[in-house]
Amino acid sequence: MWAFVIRRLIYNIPVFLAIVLMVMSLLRVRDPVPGMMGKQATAAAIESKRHELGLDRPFVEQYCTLVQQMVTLDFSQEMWTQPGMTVGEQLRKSVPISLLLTLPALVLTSVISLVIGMLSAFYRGQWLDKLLVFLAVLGMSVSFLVYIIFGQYFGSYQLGRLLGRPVFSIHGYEPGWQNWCYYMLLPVLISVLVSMGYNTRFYRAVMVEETGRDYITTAKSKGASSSKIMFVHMLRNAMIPIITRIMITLPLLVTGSILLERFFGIPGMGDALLSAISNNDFPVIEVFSSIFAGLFICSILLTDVLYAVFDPRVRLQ
Amino acid sequence: MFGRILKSREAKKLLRDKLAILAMLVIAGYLMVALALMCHALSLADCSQVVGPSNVPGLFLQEAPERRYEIARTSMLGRVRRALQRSDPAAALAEIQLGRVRVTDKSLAELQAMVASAAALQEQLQAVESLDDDPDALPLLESFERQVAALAAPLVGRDWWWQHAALLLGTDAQGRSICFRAVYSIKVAVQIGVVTALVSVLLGAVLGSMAGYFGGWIDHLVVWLVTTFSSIPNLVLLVIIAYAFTASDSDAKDTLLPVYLAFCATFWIGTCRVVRGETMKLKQLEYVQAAQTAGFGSLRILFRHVLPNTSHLMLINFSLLLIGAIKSEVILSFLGLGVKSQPSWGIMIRDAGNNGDVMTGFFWQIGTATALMFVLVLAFNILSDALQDAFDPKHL
Amino acid sequence: MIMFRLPTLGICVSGLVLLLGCAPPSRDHGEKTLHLPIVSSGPNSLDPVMGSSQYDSKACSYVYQTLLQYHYLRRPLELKPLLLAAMPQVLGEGTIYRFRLRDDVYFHDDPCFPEGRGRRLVTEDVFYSFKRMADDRNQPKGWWLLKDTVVGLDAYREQQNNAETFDYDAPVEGFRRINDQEFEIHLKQPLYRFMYTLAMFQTSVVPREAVEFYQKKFARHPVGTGPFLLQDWESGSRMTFVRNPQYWPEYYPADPGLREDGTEPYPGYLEDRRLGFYQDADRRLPLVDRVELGMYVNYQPMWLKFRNRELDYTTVPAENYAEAYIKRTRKLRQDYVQQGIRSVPVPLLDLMYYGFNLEDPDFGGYDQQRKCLRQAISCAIDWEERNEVFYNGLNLIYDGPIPPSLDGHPEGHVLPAAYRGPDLGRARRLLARAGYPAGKGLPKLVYYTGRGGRHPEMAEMTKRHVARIGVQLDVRLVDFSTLMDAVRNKRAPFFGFAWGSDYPDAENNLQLFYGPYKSPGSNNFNYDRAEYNRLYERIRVMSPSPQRTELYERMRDMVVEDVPFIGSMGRTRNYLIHDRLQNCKPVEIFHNWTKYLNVDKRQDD
Amino acid sequence: MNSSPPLLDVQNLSVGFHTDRGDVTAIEDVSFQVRGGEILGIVGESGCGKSVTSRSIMRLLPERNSFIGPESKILFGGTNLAQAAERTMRTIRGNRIAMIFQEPMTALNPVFTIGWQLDEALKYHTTLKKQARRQHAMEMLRTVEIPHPEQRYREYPHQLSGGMRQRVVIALALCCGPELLIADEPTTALDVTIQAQILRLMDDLRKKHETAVVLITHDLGVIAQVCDRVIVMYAGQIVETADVQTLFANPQHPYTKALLESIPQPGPAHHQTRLPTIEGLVPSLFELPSGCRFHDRCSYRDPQCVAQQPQLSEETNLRKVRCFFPLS
Repeated sequence: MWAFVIRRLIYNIPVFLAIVLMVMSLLRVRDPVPGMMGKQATAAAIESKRHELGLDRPFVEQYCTLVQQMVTLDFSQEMWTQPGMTVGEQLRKSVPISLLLTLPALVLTSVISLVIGMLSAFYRGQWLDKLLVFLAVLGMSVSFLVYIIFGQYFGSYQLGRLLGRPVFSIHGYEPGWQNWCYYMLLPVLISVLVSMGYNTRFYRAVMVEETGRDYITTAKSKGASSSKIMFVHMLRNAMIPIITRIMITLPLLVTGSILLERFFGIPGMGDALLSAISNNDFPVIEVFSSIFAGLFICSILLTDVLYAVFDPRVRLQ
Repeated sequence: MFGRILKSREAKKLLRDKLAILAMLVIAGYLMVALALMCHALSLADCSQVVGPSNVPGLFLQEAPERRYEIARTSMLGRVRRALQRSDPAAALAEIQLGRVRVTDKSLAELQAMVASAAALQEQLQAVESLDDDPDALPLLESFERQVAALAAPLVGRDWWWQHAALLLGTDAQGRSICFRAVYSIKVAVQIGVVTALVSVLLGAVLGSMAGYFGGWIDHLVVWLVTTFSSIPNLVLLVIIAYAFTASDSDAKDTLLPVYLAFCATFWIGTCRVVRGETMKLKQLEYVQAAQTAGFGSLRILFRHVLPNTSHLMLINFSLLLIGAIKSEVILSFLGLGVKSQPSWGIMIRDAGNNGDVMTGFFWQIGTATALMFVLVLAFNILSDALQDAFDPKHL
Repeated sequence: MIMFRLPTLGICVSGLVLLLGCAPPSRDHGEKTLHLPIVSSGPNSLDPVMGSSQYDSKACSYVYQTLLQYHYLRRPLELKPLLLAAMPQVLGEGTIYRFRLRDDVYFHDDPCFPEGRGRRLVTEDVFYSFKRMADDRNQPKGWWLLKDTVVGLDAYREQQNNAETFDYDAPVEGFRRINDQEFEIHLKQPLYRFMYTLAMFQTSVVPREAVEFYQKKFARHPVGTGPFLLQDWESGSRMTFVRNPQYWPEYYPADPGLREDGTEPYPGYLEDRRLGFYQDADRRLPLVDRVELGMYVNYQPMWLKFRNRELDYTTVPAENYAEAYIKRTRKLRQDYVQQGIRSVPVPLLDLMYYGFNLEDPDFGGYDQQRKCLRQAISCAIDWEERNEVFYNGLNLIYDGPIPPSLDGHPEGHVLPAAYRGPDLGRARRLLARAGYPAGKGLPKLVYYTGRGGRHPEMAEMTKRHVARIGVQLDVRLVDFSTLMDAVRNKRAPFFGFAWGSDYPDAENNLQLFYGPYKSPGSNNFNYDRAEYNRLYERIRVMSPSPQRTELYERMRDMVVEDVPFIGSMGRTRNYLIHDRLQNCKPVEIFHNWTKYLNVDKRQDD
Repeated sequence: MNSSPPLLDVQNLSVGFHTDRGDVTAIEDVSFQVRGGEILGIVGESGCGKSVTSRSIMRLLPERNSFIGPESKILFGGTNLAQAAERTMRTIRGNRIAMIFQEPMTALNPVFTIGWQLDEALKYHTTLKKQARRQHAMEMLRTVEIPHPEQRYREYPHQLSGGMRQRVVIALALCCGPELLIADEPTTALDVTIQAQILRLMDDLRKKHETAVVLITHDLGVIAQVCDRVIVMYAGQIVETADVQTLFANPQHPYTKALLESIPQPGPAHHQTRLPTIEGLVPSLFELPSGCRFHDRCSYRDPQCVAQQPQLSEETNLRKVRCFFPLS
């Protein structure tokens, strides 16, 4: 297996290099320096700034430097818009916060929509199934933005007024486990709600696919109960599409949280990235997207490894 | 190709699904509207024209007295009054136009008198503590409204219809017609959706089928591209591309190009993957191998035999990508990177969010945009479901 | 069915538990805590020389202090000493300023000092802080404040920036040390605005030890003399400040009492008394233990939090005006009043305008034809509608570049000679005189404006306004950096901007049209008239007087006639204040007033 | 033959399906009995309702789109399986009635080991301890003649050959010692050599355990090899039933006769002539012909056959035929 992992990692090196290249060249389309310098800057000051930021060096050289930094996991570059703060510090601050938002969202989404998907598959063709599918399609057809705007208004503001005490934070974030519920639960729920439609339908389809298989009949003829069949036989068999799904949802969750973090004032990765983009903070954009990409590559790799764990037929080579 | 599709078993299956038919009708309706808009049935100017006071509720609903006062004050009275103070009042009066409503055709002196008496009423109203809580002030308010209304020339014929259509769903904070803007957004949405979905599907299908058919280094290259592009989270890539191409000065003009670019760059991946898989399956089939042994050129086989047989996948992906494009447009526009100087649903939702419409309980703008988008996306969702069902051999 | 009961039940129960378990964390721990908002993503740096925006100013004012400050309660604004023992003595016909520092001011305790104990403030610190503004390596945004002001400083800057290292020990001719507490600054000319400069946060005093100890990190490790210490900073979302336990003895302004003749010592004194602004008179500052400064990019959350009593005050976004106020009477709604919310309108020294690039081949220039063209466009712009639609009609529209309450502001806000719109008839005539009847033959006017906030909507309105006389506007919505870039490179023929006065003197606005300050300087219009430049050089060195006001008016009228800009609109910012917050008299020109604020713990739920 | 009460007594079994195009009846009025130790063969072309019959005995048809007629009875040891609660069915399935499926490749769950799958059945129906269950399962594997059971026990289905897998399926079916074994085309998917082995194995096991077997197949050769009694089904109905020798010697229904004729016979005599086939196709359940369901393919057709439906004759208990003009 290790040989497989290493081979895959080597295979992904050009992918990673290309991503860094792509992000970098996209960022070099325009010059960020004059905007950063404020109203009174002189041309000479702009030039010296450009020199200080290393933007006047040849592109290849900049590229090599960045790749070298990424490979050595050296995040000590200074942020452009937050003097005195390195990209690494920003990462250390925002990554755990993002994870606190996205991981519970991922777990909740997967569990809930899997259960609903199974329920729907089990009652396939009956009113419950039709209702659930209909709701899922309805849910999918509303913009994410609308969920957030209304979620914040009704979920935190109106609900708080209704109960006479704040239930969910409207905006802001405070570290600490005891505060998680107050600050994170609502964004997590919104995120769950948004991705529920897609996931439910997907899991339903997966489960429906499995219900038609012969081994189900075998299991039934052995005297297995429906729940045993559902949760032991079918679930285990459906694991591959489910894992794939969850892994594919991972980066989606990161991006989904951009808007959530922005709206709810949660200083996570998405928020940091968005501010970096609007402030031309290139080091942050470059490092963050490279890290996203790296994570994605790893998650794909992990998917393959998990396949082998869950399906004895899959052999890593 | 389409004729064959129509006669196929799948098409028949699809046509049996009443919901799918309904969805197709809805989509066709939207497309017709978009087409009509491209033929300038409703111009951009109509959408940016002030047709009434700001935040007027739709369906001609009556508001609370305070709001009624505000609507009456800002609609005609203020404009006429200011016009009368200008260097050339007659000319200034002639300029006033609220949608199709113009100032009534009276002499300057008469108008002055009318404004004066309305102003007197306004002063009386001004003295009332709260119009909402004071029922005695209502008659006063009503006569004020009447006087203000008298400043406008009555509408007849087409103008009447036009003005009522404009006010059907109320106005936004600038007093522009929500109805017109939302309808105009259909064009933008359809344009973005169709262009990006079409380009992405074609790009994805061509690359995918080539990769699947030829294998070898082409396959490696395409797979590598796919991995590369899918390794950056969708929205991040979207934002970076839109950002890079939006504000570079030469492209800063009003163009959807950055949006197209950003969407196409991220959307082709899914189609490519699916088509590649399907092509690899098709390649093993007898008829393709027969064509190969018959000595047909590779490209000919690819484009005549393989690609058309992935058309169902392309169709399904097309409708899925269309949904994706429409929904992503909203998010990009919200972030200020999407559509610029045209109305779009994203812009409307953004405006509603920025303007605090939601907080003040004025849901007409966000509601209209969401509803129109919802119906279109729902229709596409149902259609793509139906398509998937129809092309699923296991389905009864 | 049974099979699903367990998981579903589990989810329901855990959901309920979570929901009930949700409680806002209590952070106050019996301390007096302020919860204040900033309507932006906040400052990027807490190094005062790097700052320029009012948000930088707000944040820096907690930690750093300037030599002078404004009197908190008195209006019109009045300067008074902060780090100084007394107001500076002005000698030598206004060119020599003599200062004496307080001898009880200590820097924050910080590891950068020996044994971590804050050192006493001395003369060298002031000179060092001023010299930092000359050091290009610090990317100072406030150099223009000292440029061409102090004897020898410009030459020092030139010399040191070109040298290998910037030598802070090298002497500057204009900085004369007398002893640890006393010094003089010699100016090239008797610049009246120098006093205001000393109250601007860019000139805050920083200790050299901290800068050298933290180097680049200094931007995030502020060490100053201010009433608060930075405890925690989540970029873009929150800053927490705590009381500086070693804060030097500064006291809340004393109650002056009525004058002997029974009149107010300053306008609004009785109102201030009524509002209880003097109940903490003479108390040691600061009055609270903690300040939580939240940053809000979107209005909705800030507004909702204020409504939930989670913020002590908020500014009222124009969009929410109608929710809080009855627009008709401009009074706060009854339910707000009953909740003890107080409304304070704060007029800003504000100039919102459209600017032309006078070096543009089509729209620039000073000949009659071009002037008519710009005048025509000016007459087409409907400020009233913009005010009504975007600002609930609360803003003040005035002619000329001088904001209200300053010398040179026109009476009744109106200048008969101004080309104030909407006056379409006049606009069309002017356009015809410019040689473009109904806009025929006129190239598209390219308009640069910001992309954020409601700028896109405003741009659409502008487009509509000028379209009425046949001028085609080509709107370019760009981000701020591109906007700055386009203006500075003279690429933007027409652009939308706002200028907030740095200090309450019209000189600050008039310098915007001074020829030598052309792009990339502050003169974005590239307006360059010999006559105007001569007048500006004269008023620079004048102190307030009727003669100066007369010159202001002459300059103003020149600008109005040439139309390098179309203006103006001054904003009013409405503050809503919960009654638990005491001593709050909001003001926008200076920002160090958090130290005066107090909270009523009894009302603190 | 035997006067003891039958183990399984199916009376008037009708099963239908709900489909998009309305309800259809898949089998109609099927009655038969199985006694202990007996092998009953059910034969017919594909789509004639053999599998539906077997699955409705086990109640394995999907409940949401199938239904059993109200007058149907499936009596098994005194219980009417047609009406039994799902709970009751679970105690019977795998325990007292077991089933062997056609596709050994897919009938086993691919993600669990052979051992796990055997163990699962034992877990449901016995109170044996873990170690004992393992012993028993190993025993079963040995019984179905799987070499190296220790190793196979730990392996996954995909590591086994088709024949091996079918043996595992049989072991699975037999491991709880069922009274009735339903084998639905157990050998169709296998090579001829393996087929013979499997059939021999089943026959041995039946003798050893006294198990009754219902063997469903379309292969008359298989029937001839192992069955005691045969039911011939056509389009959802029983058309003929007899003991195996009688049927092969003297088919009475034209369909049975046609079926028998279509078996290739070894020997040089037949080399020249073409093998007879039955004209036409099995009718679709949606478009059943009027009268006798076989009439449009029958070479002995009579107007009566078109007009009227023949009933199953009540000749003796052991021999019945559904034809107006039975052959003799």
